[in-house]
Amino acid sequence: DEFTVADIEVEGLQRVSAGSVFSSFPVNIGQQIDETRLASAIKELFRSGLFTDIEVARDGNVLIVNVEERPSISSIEIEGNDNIESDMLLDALSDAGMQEGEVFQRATLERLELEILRSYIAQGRYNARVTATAEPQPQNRVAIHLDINEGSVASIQHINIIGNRDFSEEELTDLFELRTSSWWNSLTNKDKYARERLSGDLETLRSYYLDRGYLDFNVESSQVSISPDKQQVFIAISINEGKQYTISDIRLRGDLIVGEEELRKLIPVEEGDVFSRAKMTSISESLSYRLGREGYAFANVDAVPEPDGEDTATVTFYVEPGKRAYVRRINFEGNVSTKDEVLRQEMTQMEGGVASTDRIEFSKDQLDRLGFFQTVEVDTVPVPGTDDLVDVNYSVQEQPTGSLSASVGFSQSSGIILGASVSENNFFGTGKRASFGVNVSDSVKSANISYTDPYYTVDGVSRGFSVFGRQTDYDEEDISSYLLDEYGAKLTFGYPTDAFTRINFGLGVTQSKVKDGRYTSTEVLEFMEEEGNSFVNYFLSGSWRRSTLNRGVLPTDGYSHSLSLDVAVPGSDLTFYKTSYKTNYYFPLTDSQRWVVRLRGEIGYGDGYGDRSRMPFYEHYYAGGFGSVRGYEANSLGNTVVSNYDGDEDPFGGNLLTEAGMEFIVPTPFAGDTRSMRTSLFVDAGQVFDTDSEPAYDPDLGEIRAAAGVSFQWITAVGPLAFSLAKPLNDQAEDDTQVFQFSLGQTF
Amino acid sequence: CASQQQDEPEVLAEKTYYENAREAMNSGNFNEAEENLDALETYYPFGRYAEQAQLDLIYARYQNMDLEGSRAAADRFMRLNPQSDHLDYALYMRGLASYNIDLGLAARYFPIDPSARNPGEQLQAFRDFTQLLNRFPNSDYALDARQRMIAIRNRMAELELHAARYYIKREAYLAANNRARYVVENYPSSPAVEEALILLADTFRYLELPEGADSAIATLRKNFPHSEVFDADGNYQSDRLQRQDRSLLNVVTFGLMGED
Amino acid sequence: CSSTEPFEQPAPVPDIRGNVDIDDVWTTSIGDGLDGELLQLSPVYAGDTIYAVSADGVVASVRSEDGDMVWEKDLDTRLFAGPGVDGEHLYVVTREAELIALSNTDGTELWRIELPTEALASPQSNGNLVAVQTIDGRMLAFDASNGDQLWQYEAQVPVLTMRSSATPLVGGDVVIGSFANGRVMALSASDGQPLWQYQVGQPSGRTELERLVDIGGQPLVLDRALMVVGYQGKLALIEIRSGQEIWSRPASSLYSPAVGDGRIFLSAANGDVLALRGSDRRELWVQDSLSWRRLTGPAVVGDYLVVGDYEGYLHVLSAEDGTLVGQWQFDSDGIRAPIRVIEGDKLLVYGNSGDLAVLELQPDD
Amino acid sequence: CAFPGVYKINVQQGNIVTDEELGQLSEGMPRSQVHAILGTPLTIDPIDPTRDYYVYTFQRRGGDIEEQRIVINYDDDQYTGHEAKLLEETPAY
Repeated sequence: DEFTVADIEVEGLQRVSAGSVFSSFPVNIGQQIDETRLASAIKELFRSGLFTDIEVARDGNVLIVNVEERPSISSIEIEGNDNIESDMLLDALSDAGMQEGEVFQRATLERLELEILRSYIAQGRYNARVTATAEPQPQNRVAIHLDINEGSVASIQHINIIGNRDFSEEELTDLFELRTSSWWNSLTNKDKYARERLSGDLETLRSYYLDRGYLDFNVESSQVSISPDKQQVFIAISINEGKQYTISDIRLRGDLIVGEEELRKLIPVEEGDVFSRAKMTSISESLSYRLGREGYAFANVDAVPEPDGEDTATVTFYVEPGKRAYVRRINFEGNVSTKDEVLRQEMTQMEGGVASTDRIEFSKDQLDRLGFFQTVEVDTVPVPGTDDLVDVNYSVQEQPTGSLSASVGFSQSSGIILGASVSENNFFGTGKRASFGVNVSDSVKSANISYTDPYYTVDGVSRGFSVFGRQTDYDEEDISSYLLDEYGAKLTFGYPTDAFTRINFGLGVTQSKVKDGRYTSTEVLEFMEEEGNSFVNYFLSGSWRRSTLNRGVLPTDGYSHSLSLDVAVPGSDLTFYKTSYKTNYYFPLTDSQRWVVRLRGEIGYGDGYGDRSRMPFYEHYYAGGFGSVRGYEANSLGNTVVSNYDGDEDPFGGNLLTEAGMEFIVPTPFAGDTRSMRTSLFVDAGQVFDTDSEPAYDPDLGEIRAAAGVSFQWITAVGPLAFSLAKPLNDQAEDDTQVFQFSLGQTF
Repeated sequence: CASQQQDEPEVLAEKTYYENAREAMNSGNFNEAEENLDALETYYPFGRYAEQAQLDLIYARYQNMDLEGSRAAADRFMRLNPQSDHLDYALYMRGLASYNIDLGLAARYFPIDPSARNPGEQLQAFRDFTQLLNRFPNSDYALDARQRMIAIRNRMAELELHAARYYIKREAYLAANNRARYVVENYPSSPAVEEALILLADTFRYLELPEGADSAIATLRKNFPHSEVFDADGNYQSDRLQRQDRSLLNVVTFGLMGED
Repeated sequence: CSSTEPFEQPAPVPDIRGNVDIDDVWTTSIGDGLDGELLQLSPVYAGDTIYAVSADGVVASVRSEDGDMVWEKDLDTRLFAGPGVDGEHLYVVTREAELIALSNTDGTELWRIELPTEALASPQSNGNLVAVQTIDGRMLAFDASNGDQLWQYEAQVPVLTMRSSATPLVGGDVVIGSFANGRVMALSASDGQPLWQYQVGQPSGRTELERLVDIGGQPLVLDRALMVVGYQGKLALIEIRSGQEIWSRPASSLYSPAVGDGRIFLSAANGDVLALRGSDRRELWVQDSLSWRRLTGPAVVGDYLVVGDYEGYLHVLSAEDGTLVGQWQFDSDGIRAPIRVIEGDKLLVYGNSGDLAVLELQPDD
Repeated sequence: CAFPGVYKINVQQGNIVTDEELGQLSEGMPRSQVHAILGTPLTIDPIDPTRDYYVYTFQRRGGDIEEQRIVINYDDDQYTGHEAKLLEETPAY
């Protein structure tokens, strides 16, 4: 019997708002409804999942909807779980909609019991038990209680490989992730059986054989059996090795684009070599990479071995270049403070040009070499609706690129020391380098400002200047005791001569004034008698730098050489020159590049020319301390001079610097795979000599000081932070050693 | 094993938390406000003040510069109160939080042109405001939301121009042409269109596609008659593509000597 | 709160006021016994000689009467299954899955062939056909004289199975195998074609563990019928000719049942020893004080019942009411090989440490 | 600027279209098939739908920019003919 609905009343609501009832109850006021429409409306309301029971009654033309809300979850308690953390379980619960405050559904509870049980089985905990109960609570709420008994884990008693003739069982089981039970294996849970790990190991076994020419290798069966007390698991793997194949012929099929002769150069194997799937895959990759350079970004090369003799096989590389691809847009993501142009100017791949895979890859390395980004990822994405256009998306994660240091100190000899310096390699995200520093104390006043624009022209011609002034009393920095005031300015330029090499040159003028003080040593006094105390020198400097380091900050691969020459040109008061050669080599030991060996070396030599026989002492090289030989005080190595006043010895440096170091870089413990930290074990060695010293100069290699230790570096927002603990190896009595050293703001 | 009885902090009445929060909000002490609102959430999740508390939490966190927290609070509010009539406020606040999340410290105090950098979370802000305008066209936050959307879109258009100008410097004129055309096609009402049309015209001319150039100039003349590229008698003069070729001397002496 | 330690905890050894002593007739030892690979290698009684092997490769033949060594040979290879004995030969299977036939008079090797994978059940031979069942559900038959393969039958078994496999039965023209998929199958000895099959256990449950239905014990031959029992399955009597079920009742055991004057005895997987009336399989008594002590199958001697456990205790129960009447720790390494009743009233026991003995019960009333 | 020996990269723009590919075009061919053979045109003239421009430019080491232009004419979206001024070689990098 039909009737028009005058009004709708809803009863039994506690938590759910009336609005949500109306929005899912398809009946409104003034509407004609009958039994069947009412029933379907109720069914609709049920589907909202909010209610356990719905009754509809009629009072005249008023529809009374009496609902009983599904209980909501008041609390979730989990007990007995050690191997799966509670919050992982809680996440699983919340994903399935079981969260405090949410609606409770019995069906999801059972499904969850099964899911948790299955994750335990995956961990090899076969006899685990999971029971979930829901206790009703006041105000129509329910407390969920998950009672878990994880049972014990079946540990592997033996892995028995049957049918292995050419390789020993140890050799094969060593490849496996699963290991037989032993105390050290149980520490790493390696001896716990889990089905995924077994299938992973079988796959490793297959590729081990395929990489050694066993084309017909096959795993006949892998049977797992468990002891009645479910504590021990036995694995039996029966394999059929088949014959070891060698290559009888190599063929190239398909559209080779750059010609067979060019591609053959990239195939290092020849007839008679043992077939290896790994080598074939890497050859295919290098072939398609070569085609990628011609724009065939979608190229695909498959190596297909066909047995053609007793134990020989021909390998055919099927080359499908696909269509030549063009880049529509290059997009950058994540450069929230670095300007778009700073990234785009590193791109050798152009928009609207042929997509060349190695240019796209090279551009990614260039972004890494800037040192502005912790991570750089590149992704070539086809443009929907076209079959030959791609967008190249670089996503970067910015990292601090500057260092900020301010120091307030006090020392008896020079009173209050105030110092502040700001240097930023990516000045306000413009890619330009700028630094500004000032240092004021009773005896030392210095200021410097420098600015370099690495991309004055679009091809990377750089231009920069620096101005500095310093009035110092060297007492502070523990260098031989005399006063040196210096003022100067420098212009620097540089440009690339190829993808990895740059030439820089600069011209500058420096006015230096040496003043003696109470502590001045005899050598300084002699120098001042000979040369006077105030000099104006005009400098011409040049350097050649080649670097393939893969990252600007904390590199892990590649090498760098730099050769530099600074000459005080004729017309300067003191005509001298300083030349130095510096090199760095990084050898990553693993693909993840978290274990790396670094070698570094530096040689510096300075001398006078024309009517000067020596270089001025204040331009001497020094060694010791951070960035040189750790474990010895800063600048303390080399011969010393005696101050006339109190007779203590001060380092005097020298005109010949030799320095070398070896570092073994290891993953930073507990820090995961972060790229802004570095821990390494190192050996440093170095010394400065004075070739013009009065007693006949005899360079005694024994003089070279060395130290070994461990260092930790961290790129922070305030600047690169570094600690090192070093043990001097051959220090003499008079050396000033320093086991713990710390530096802020100096990357090396 | 005995069920551990942690010492529950002494729980206040629902009303007191709410009043403390309200007072703190009015006096601008948003930290205290946030604490009270959090307490209200945990102890009285379904109390009378639940909805209002969740709403105030969004604002308190925004004022405390905890933009991530403010966004999360807005999401939570929208999930728990699908039918509330303050939804437009929550959506607006969510957009506002995303709008300011990436403004670094420097950008606030130094003259940095944000448009040359990636918009970052402002794209999310754009999506939030679009949702707001679609669902609540006459909400009283709609006007401000629309203004911010225009600002975001203009900024994205400016970014395209930065890329186009770089490609001109790089002498990759086809890339510059495509970037300029992208602006004209996707951001027709942004101020960047004027410069885009000029670049479009110059690059079409360079690529010897006169029709493309003429149509760009025609559109320019129609929309920006007083553009500085039109000389006195209306002819189109532009020097965007002039190649820079400074002499060595000029570069070394910072432009003092040698011809520019 | 819930108990966290595994709930299948073996019960402690019950102390009893036994009145039955267990005396040993003779004891000897075979190599290092069965090491930690959960092997059974149960010895074979062949009338006046007993053949036994150890996991480290020692094969021995001793005199049943006094245990003196007839001959002993060290194959110097790890053994996984055996010994199987027929008229002239003795068969073992090595860890590397090689079936070796030795002469049972002096142990010289006659032939040796490779099996596809591990085998735990002892090879069985009827003199001209040797049947070997591998753990991945294959039954292979070889010519006893030279080891040529005659045929092979492959059953589908689950990936996870129990570490025990029932010894096949080889008759004149039929080979009966019990597989890890819970099926007993009769194969024609001539070509290995299946004649009939009987499903003992039906895999059910949510996890691989709950779905285990292996058959661990060798079916018991009772003139024209076979009594079989499976893990988490049934105890059933089926006709040898057709595999038709005569009767069955739910049961779960990894060892063969035993029968004695109208009664059926069973050591269940959970450590209970129970007796059923033969006529209607009604439960007569249950001895549950040895729960989870991983008991061997029961051996019926007179009106007593003997089972071994994982700590090497021999427990004597009264067949009448199941009360524990005797107890002796025979081999602290445990007893896993089924206990054989020989010469009517003597027990052949082979401990895990390699102790081999013939014992007899001395009721002192 | 004029530093001696500054390393400049080659700048390539536009579609590489060879004489052989042009040879495959035939009267009445739909525009989509022309694009399948020559590739998607990278320069789009928004106004004139009756033409496709396949422009290719190459600047070697910052020197002068060589250009190759091909105009494909369509009548109601069907290929009618083309004008082409081809360079001898059109390198990709």
